[in-house]
Amino acid sequence: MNAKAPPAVQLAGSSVGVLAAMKGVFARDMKVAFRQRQDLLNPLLFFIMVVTLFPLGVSPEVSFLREAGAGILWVAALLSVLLSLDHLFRHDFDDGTLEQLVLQPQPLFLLILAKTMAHWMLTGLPLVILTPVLGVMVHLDGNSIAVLCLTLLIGTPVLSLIGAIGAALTLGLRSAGVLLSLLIIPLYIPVLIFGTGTVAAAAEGATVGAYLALMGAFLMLAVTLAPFAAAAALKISLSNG
Amino acid sequence: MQRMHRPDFGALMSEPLLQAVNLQCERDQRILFRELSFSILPGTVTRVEGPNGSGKTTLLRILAGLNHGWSGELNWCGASVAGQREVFLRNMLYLGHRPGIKSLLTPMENLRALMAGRRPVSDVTLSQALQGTGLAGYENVPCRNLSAGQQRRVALARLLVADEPLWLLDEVFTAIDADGVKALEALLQQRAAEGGAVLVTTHHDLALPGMHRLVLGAGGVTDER
Amino acid sequence: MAFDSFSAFIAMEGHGPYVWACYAVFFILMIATMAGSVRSRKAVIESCRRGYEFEADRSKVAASPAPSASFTRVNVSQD
Amino acid sequence: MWQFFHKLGSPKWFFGISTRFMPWLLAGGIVLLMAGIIWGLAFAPKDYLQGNSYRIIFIHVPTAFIAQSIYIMMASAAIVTLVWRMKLADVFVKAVAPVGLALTFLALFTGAVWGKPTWGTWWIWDARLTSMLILLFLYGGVIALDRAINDEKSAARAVAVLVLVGVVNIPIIKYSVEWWNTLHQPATFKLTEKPSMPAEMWVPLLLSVLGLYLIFGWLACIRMQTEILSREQRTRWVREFVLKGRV
Repeated sequence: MNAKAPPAVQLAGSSVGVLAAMKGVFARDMKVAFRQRQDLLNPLLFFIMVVTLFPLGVSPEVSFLREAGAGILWVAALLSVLLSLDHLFRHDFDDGTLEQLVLQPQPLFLLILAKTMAHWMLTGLPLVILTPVLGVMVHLDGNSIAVLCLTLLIGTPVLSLIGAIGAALTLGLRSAGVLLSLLIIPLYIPVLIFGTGTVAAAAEGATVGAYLALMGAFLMLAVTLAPFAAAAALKISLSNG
Repeated sequence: MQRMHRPDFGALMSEPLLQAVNLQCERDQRILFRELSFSILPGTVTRVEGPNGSGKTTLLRILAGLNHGWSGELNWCGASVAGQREVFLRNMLYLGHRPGIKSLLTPMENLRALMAGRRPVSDVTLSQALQGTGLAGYENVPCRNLSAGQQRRVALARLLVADEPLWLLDEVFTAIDADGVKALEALLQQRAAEGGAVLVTTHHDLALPGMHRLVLGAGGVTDER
Repeated sequence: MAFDSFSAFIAMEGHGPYVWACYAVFFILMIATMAGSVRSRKAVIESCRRGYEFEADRSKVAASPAPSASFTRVNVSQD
Repeated sequence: MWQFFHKLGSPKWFFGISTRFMPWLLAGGIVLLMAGIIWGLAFAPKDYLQGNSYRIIFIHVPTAFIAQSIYIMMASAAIVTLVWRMKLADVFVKAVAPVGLALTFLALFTGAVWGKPTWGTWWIWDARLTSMLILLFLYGGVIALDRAINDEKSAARAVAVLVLVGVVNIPIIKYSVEWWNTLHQPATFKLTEKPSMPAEMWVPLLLSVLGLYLIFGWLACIRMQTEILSREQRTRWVREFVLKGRV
């Protein structure tokens, strides 16, 4: 070593605020998604196709479709979200962006919350927007369609949030897609039950405020707990790399 | 390559930035290293050496806090890393095999996104950094249209604006041409002169006077100074 | 005894097949699980023993350290 | 106290102590379970509503009850894994998950067979049966994830996260399934809901629950021992145990 006095270095100052960092994560995900627009359309096409299968495969009768319509749309939306979850962390994992995300000085669960929000904006929200059209195709009445859209609006973020846990757990595994579905579908059941149940209650003329409030409680629970679990899972999965 | 960020020498420090005590790591029922202790002082470049599979990458990932499944102690500025994770992460820059560059984004967007979680940097500085790594004119070309070496340079541009005192660089010389290697060597040396500490793994022969070596091997660990 | 005869016990007033099918499956699966657990414990002990014996043999043979890599080409027959 | 806790986490200590307990667990379990079952099958009075088919209760309830409590135990162990990184806790989760799966399957199977004489159909979307089916999925997921991850430590931690997420969901699932049940088929009568059960019925039921618990304890011990042996095979005490047959 040279005989000079030890050189000095200054420790880095405080980091960017949490909100700014979340915004950065969100903005990058949105930008990447819009560079690859085909990937945005895929879950939507899948959604439409699954819904189409029911009149073809079961019965095109108005009475059947009117009764089963909300359930069909909910199941189709659930499957589309499930299909898109595999990409939530995979590309980031492959190109190393995820490592850099974990090493950001902000709390990881908040960054994951930002990522999940981007995921919902890119998959869940378009599904909700498409729902009225498909609702008309399965002969739902106007009131039911409105309630269905509301339940999907509250429910799809829950799907994204819970799904993020599964996506983080199965990251980098062989046949991750199938495994992801196995892990996550049981956890989706309550949301599905309340989503379709609320529409059924509305169709019978009941007031749905209480049910929607309950779904809102699910959403709050998912927002507060799921990012923690996903962050823990992500750190574990990255530890293999 | 010219660094954009010039630290002012406010805080004078000579104690180790990072200190590892009795690190032991086991993987797939095999001990990669044990009783590994060393200190990383400010103003040094340390090269981690060892044959394939000796755990160089694993060591760097452990230091960065990415890998679990190790035992021992890691201290940052004299206190446990675990107790001050956010401070540590803010002061450490890790570049891995996979550099964290999105192929759909342009170099500029990539760099901006990578800096977004660390400190605010103006676009002018960022484009200067990209020019500094020889990417002038490519700032707004999607990275997937760039060569492997150019993509690597996008990641390296971060080093030109980084203010983190500790750099952990895993195989950063991969896919970089001879001129690039020379420039990078100069950069590391300059960083050490500024007081930063660099830990690097590479299979290239580095021509850095005063470089420290940390040798990992199947037959045990030697820490040469 | 809740039944008058053994045949009444087996028949359970027509519910016999259901009851006995449940108990049969219960016992088969429980015994299979228990036997399987015992067998896998034995298998692990056996594989450990073989591992130790293999190590003991090898440590006698290999005294000189092998080079870390030789990169000798391996001939692969191409049928 | 702390030392005891630490000792409890030592695989070697567990191996020694469990070897001593296991014969008692097995013998006690078999005696209690058989006593409960024989009593229930042959001596307990007939149910006035369901007739003799109710005798399935003496295995349906124990399997269902223990299958659920295994998941709760796994969740407690998962917390220990994540917080204290105790080796034994992840050995426990890994060892008992298949047992939980088997018992859940048995509870479902016996419930379905019981349903045939009671409801006239093999399967009814009854709230309890549906919840058990979802529990079966949860166990399946845990086992699948454990198998899919090669690295032992990562597998243990990932499984622990999954089990905890599952256990947070279980009450929500149960509640939602019950709500859904009342929405779609009001007032079917439940298999195991009795206003008051005579002692001749609940005592044998209690015996078989306790017996199956002890047998589960034995299964957990032996499966944990297997897992410990394969994980610790490079330690000296396992070597001595394998070669000389003592701990």
